[in-house]
Amino acid sequence: MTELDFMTSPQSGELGRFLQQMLLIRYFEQQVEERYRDAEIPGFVHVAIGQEAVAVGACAALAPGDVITSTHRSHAHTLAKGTPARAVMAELYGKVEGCSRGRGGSMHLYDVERGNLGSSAVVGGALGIATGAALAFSLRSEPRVALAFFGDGATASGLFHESMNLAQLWRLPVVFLCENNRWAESTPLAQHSPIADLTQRAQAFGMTALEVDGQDVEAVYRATAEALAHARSAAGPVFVLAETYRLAPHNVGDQQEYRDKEEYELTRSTQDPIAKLRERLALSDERFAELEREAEAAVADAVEFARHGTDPDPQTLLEDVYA
Amino acid sequence: MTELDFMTSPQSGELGRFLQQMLLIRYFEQQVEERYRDAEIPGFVHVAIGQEAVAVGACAALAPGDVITSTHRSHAHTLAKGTPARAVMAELYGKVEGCSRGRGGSMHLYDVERGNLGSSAVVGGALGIATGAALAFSLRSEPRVALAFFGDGATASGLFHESMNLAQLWRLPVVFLCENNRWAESTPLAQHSPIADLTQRAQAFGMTALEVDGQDVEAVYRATAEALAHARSAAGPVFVLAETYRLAPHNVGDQQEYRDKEEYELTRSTQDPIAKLRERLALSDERFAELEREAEAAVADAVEFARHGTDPDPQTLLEDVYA
Amino acid sequence: MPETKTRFSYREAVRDAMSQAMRRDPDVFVMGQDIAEHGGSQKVTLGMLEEFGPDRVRNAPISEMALTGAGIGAAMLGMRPIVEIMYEDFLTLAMEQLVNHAAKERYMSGGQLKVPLTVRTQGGAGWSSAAQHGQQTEGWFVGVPGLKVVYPSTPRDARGLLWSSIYDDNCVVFFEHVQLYNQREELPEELEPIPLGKARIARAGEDVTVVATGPLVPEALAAAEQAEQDGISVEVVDPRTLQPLDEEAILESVRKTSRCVVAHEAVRRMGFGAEVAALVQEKAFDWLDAPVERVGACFSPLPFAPSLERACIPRREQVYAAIKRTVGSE
Amino acid sequence: MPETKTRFSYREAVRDAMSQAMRRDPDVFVMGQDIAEHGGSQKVTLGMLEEFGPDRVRNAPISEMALTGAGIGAAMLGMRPIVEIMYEDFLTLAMEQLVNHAAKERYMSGGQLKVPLTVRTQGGAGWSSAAQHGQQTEGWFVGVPGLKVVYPSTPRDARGLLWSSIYDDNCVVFFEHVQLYNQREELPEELEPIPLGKARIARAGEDVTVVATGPLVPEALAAAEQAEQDGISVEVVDPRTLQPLDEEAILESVRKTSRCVVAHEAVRRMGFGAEVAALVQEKAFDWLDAPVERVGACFSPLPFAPSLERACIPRREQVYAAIKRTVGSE
Ligand SMILES: Cc1ncc(C[n+]2csc(CCOP(=O)(O)OP(=O)(O)O)c2C)c(N)n1
Ligand SMILES: Cc1ncc(C[n+]2csc(CCOP(=O)(O)OP(=O)(O)O)c2C)c(N)n1
Ligand SMILES: [Mg+2]
Ligand SMILES: [Mg+2]
Repeated sequence: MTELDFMTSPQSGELGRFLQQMLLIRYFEQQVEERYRDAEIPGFVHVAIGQEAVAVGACAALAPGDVITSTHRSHAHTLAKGTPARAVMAELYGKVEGCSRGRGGSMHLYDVERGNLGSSAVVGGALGIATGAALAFSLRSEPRVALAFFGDGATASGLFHESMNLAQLWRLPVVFLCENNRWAESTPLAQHSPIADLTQRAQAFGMTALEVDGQDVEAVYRATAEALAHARSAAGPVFVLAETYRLAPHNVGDQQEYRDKEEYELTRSTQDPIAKLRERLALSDERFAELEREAEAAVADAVEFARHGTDPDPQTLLEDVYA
Repeated sequence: MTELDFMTSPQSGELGRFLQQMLLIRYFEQQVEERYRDAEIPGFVHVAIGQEAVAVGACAALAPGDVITSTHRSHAHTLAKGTPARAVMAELYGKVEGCSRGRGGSMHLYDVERGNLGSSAVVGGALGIATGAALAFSLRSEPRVALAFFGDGATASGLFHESMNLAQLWRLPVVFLCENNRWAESTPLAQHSPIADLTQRAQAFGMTALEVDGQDVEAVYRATAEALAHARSAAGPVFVLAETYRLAPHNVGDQQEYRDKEEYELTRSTQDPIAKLRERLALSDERFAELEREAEAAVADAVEFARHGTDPDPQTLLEDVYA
Repeated sequence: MPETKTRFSYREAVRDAMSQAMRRDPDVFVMGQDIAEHGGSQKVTLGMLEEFGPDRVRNAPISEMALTGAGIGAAMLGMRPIVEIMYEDFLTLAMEQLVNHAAKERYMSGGQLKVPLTVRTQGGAGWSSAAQHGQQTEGWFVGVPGLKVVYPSTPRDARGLLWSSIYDDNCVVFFEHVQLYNQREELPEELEPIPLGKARIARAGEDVTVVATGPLVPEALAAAEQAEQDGISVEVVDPRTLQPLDEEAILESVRKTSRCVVAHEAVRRMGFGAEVAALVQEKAFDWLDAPVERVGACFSPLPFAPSLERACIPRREQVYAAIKRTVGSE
Repeated sequence: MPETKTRFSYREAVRDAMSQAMRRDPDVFVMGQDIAEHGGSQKVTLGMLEEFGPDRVRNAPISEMALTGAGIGAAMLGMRPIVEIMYEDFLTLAMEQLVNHAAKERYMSGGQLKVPLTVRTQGGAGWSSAAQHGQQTEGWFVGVPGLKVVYPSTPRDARGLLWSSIYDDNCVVFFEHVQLYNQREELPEELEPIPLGKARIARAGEDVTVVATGPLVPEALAAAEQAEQDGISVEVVDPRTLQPLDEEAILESVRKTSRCVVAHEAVRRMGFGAEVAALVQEKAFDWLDAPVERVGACFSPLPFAPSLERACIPRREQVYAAIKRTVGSE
C-alpha cells in the first residue's frame, strides 16, 4: 500500500458535505422509524442509525463508474451513493416513483444508473455478485471497482468465504467492506465468530486488509480510497473492516431484549458519528441547527413525495419478470 | 499443545502393522484400477495411491468410539478404519455383501458400526456432518472425537468455512484433516487457492493448526493423536494439514493431460509412502516380498468374494428410502 | 373428569411440541439464528432459552449450510435435532445438505443410518416482505425421495405433527406460515401426536373437493362458506403431510364429489397442486366431471408493493372463483 | 450450392455454440471446474482453452455458490457469462444464488437490470454414478419465475438452443444429459439459432401424444416404433424449453390424439410431468379419452448397483407400457 497522497484526502469543503449527507441519512432513518410505526411503510425495515459515516465515507471515495452492492440495511448506502431521498422513500412506500418502481421495497433498493447494483436481503447474498461485477471490469480492462457492503454477521456465510477466495485468486478489483457493528440481529459477535479481530478472515486468503474507525467519516473515506486505489491498480481485492455501532434496534419493532440497556445508552451517547464530525468541524450551534433543518426539510419533502406516489397498477404485475 | 508423550507414539510393532495396511490399500487400489478398466466395476472410481500413509496413520490414532467422514476418494479411509477388504470390494461391485449393501458404490462407503459415517461424493459435503457428530459428543459429554477427511479442493467450498467457524465457535471435538495432494481433479492448488500454506485457512477462525508430512505414516499418526487429544480435552477443534501426493490420475480413466509427465514420474519415484516406510523399517527383501504377497492375496480374495457376490434384487429397490 | 383445555396459538403450539419433547428427551435440542434471548424472528422459541439453557437452545451464526449439516451429523449419532431456518427462502442455502445428504444417507448406507432431523422453517406472503422473504418452497422437497414434508394449518395440527416429526426417524422439513402464528384453538394440555401421512377433512361436503395447504386452508374454508350461500357444498381436505401424501383421502373425496380444486400460496406452475392435479386425474379419471383447477400465486417473484402483492397471492376470492368455475363447468 | 454439413455429436454441438458465440462476442466467456486443460469432466470444453485462453475459459475452484454469483454479477454488467456446474446435483449449492438473485434481480429492480447468464450443467443416470451424481433436478427451476429452463435432446437442438440461451437476456439453466453426449447428427456449419419456448414435434402420430424430455426423447421414439408394430400411431413432442413452455404445441397434439403420456428421467413425483399432466387435463379436459400417464424414476435416491438402477430409471419399455395402457383404456 502506498502512502495516502493529497488526492485521496477529502478537500476541506468535503467534510461539510459529508455532514450534510450524514444528517440527511439520520433524519431519513428517524422518519422511516416513525412512518413505519404509523403503518405507512409496509414490510419490515432496518435503519442504519449509527453507521452513517461508513456509508458516506465509503461512497464518497468511489469514482464514477464504480459500483456497489448493499444489504438488508440499505437506505444509507443508497442515499450516500446519490439516489434522491424522494426515490428511496417512495420505494419504501411501495410506489412507482420509488428507485425500484415499488417492486423492491426497503431491502431491495436499486439505482443502476448511479452504480448501485442493489441490495440483497439474504445475508451475504450479494458478495458473489460484486465479485462478478469486478470480474467484468477485469475482463474488459476497465479501471473500475466494485465495492460490497456487508455486516459482521455475513462473515459466517459460506458465500463470503467463496467470494473472498475467488476475488483474491483472480486478483479482481473488488473491495469487501465489512461494517462490524458487533451484532447480527440479536446475536453478538462473540456468539457468531470465534475471533474478535475480523481482519483475520482476510488472512485465510492472503488478502490485504485495512481496519478503520467507522465512526470517523474522514478515516472511512481515506481507507476506502486506499482500498479502491489498490484494487484499481490490479493489485487485487481489499478487505476493509469498519468498526461501527448499531445505535438502533436491528429492525423497527425489535425490542432488543437481548441487549444491555446501559451499554446501549452509553454507546448511543458516545459513538454518534454525527456528533463526532460536528465536534471535529467546530460548527456553531446555529450553523448546525441550520443543517439539521435542511436535512429535516429534505426528508419531509421525501415523505410527502412518497405519500403522493402512485401505487403500482396490478395490471403491471407480470412486467419485468423476464427481460 | 503439549509435547507428545510416549502414549501417542506408535509402539514398535505398530509400524509393521501400518506397513501391512498400506500395502493392502495399495494392492486394493491397483486391483480396482484393473477391475475398472475391465469393466467389472461400474460407475467411476478414485483411488488413493500415494495417500495411504494419511489414511493409515490417522485412523490408527483414533480411539474406539471416534468416528470419521470421508470423501469421493474413500477406499483407503474405509480400509484403514477397519472395514474388511471383501466388504469394500463387494460394494464397488454393487453387491449386497458390500459395506453399503450395494446401494452406495465407490463414492459412498459406510460402516457405521466401525465408526465410519460414510463418504460424501459432493466435495466438502460431509464437513457439516462431522461437525454435527462432534456436537452430539459435546452435548452428551462423551469423550469422543469426529475426524473429517477432505482434500485441498474442498477448502474452497463455503461449507468448509461455515463448518470450521461453527466448530471453533462451539469448541467441538472435531479434527479437520486436509489431505493436500495439491490437485483438485485437474486443477492445481495455485489455480484454486490464492495461498500456498493452507494452515492459514485455520487462522480465519483462530483454530489450532498442525502441519504434517503426509508421506510419513508415523508423523501422521503422531500429529493426529495430538489433534485428537486436544479435541478430546474439550480444547476445541484442530485443523491438520497433511502434505501428500496423488500418485495416480484423479479417477481411473483420467488421462492427466494437464499434468507434467516428468513431474509426475519424479513424484511417483520419490514420494511413495510405502517405499519410505520400508526403508525406515529396514526390512529385508524377503520379508517385504512376503508382506506384498499377503496383501496381494487378501485383495485377490476380496475380488473373488466380490465377483461371487449377490446383485441386489430389484424387488428391494424401495427398501431404506425411509426408516 | 373433563380434560383441561387451553387456548393455544399456532406459535405456542409449535413451541409446546418442542418444549414437551425437550423436557422428556435430552436428545432433542434446537439450533438456529436468534432463537435464544430473542426467541426467534417470529418469537416461536421465546422463553425456551430460560427453560433449557444455551446448549439446547443454541444461537447460531448465519451459516445455514453448516447448521443443517450439523443437524444431520448429530441426528446420525442418534440425537433428534431441530434446526430452525429463519425464512424458507434460505432453505436454498441448505438445499445441498438436505437433498444430497439428509435425504440419502440412509439409502446410500444400505439402511445403516437414520437421520431423525427436523428442519423447521416459516415464511409466506401477505405482509410485503418482498421477493426474498416470502416465497413458498415446499414443492421442491416433496419430490425428493427420503425427505418428509409437513405443512400444518392449525394449532392442533402444528403441535401434533411437529411432535411426530421430531420422533420420526427421517428428515422432516416442517413448514410454518407467518400468517398462521396468531391463529388460536383450544387444545388439551396433553399433547396428541398426529401421525405423518394422514390428511384431515377440514370440512365435509358433497359437490366439490378443495385440497388446500397452509394459509389456504382457512381461506378455502371461508370460500366454502361463501359457496354454501350459492347452494354449493364444499369438502376441504388438508393433506397436512405433503410427503408421504395421503393419496387415498384425496381420492376418496374426489370420488364422492367428482370435482376438485387445489389451492396453495406457492406459485401455480410446478407447485404442489401440479402433483395433486396429476394424481387425481390419473387415479380418479372416470369420476371427474370437470378439470382439476389449480389456485396459486402468479408467475412472478413476490412484489413488494401491497397493491401488487395482493394481486399476486391467492386468497379466498380465488378459491371461491375456482369452485364456481369447477362446479359450473359441464 | 449445397450447404456443407458435418456430423456433430451432442457434445460437439454444445461446444460449437459456445465457441461461435465467443468468437463473435468478447462478452461471452465460460467458467467452471476443470474446464481448461482438462476440457471439463465430460470433455465438452475440450480445446477451448487453446482457442480462447485462460481468461475466457476460466478454471475455477470448488465454489459453486460464488461462481454462480460471479456469473450473475458479470451478467448484470452486460457480459454474457456461461457457468458450467459439473453435475446438476451440485446446482443445490447454487440454488440460493439462482433462485433469490438470478431469477429476481430484474423484477426487484423494477426492470433496471438484466441477468443474461447461462448456467450449463449435465447429469443423469444409467452408468451407476449413484445418488449424488445422477439425479435430475430440472423441475425445481421450472417453478421459479424469472428463470428459463432448457433441456435439449439432439445435437441440433443443443446447438441452436444454447446459442439462444447465451443471447437471451435472462438467466437460463441449461440441462445436458450424459447419455446424449455421443448422439450424432448432421448439421450445417452455419449455426441455426432455435428460439426458446418452441417445442419440436419429434415424430408425428395420431393415436397418442408422448411429451418427453432429454434422454426420454430417443427412448420415446424407440417406444413409438415398437407401438407402430401394434398399429398404434404415436406423436412425440419434445418441449426442449421447459420454461417458457410451449403449452400450445402440447395441447394441439393432445387435442388431436386425445391421449397423453409424459416421460422424463426425473422422479415421477413432483417431476416436470406433474406440470404437464396438470396442464393437459386443465386445458384439454374435454378431449382426453384417458388419464395422462406419467413415466419417471422410482421414488428412491439413485441406487448404485446396476441391477437396482436399471429397475429405477425409465427407458423405452416403460414408455411403451404407458402408451399401451393409455391407448388400451376405455
Ligand atoms: C442467509 C440469511 N440468514 C438469516 C437472515 C436473517 N437476518 C437478517 S439480517 C441478520 C443479521 C445480519 O447481521 P449483519 O450481517 O452483521 O448485518 P447488520 O444487521 O448488523 O447490519 C439476519 C440473521 C437473512 N436475511 N439471511
Ligand atoms: C461440490 C462439488 N463440485 C465438484 C465436484 C467434482 N469433483 C469431484 S472430486 C473433485 C476434486 C476434489 O479435490 P480435492 O478436494 O482436493 O480432493 P482429491 O480429489 O484431491 O482427493 C471435483 C472438482 C464434486 N464432486 N463436488
Ligand atoms: Mg452486524
Ligand atoms: Mg486434492
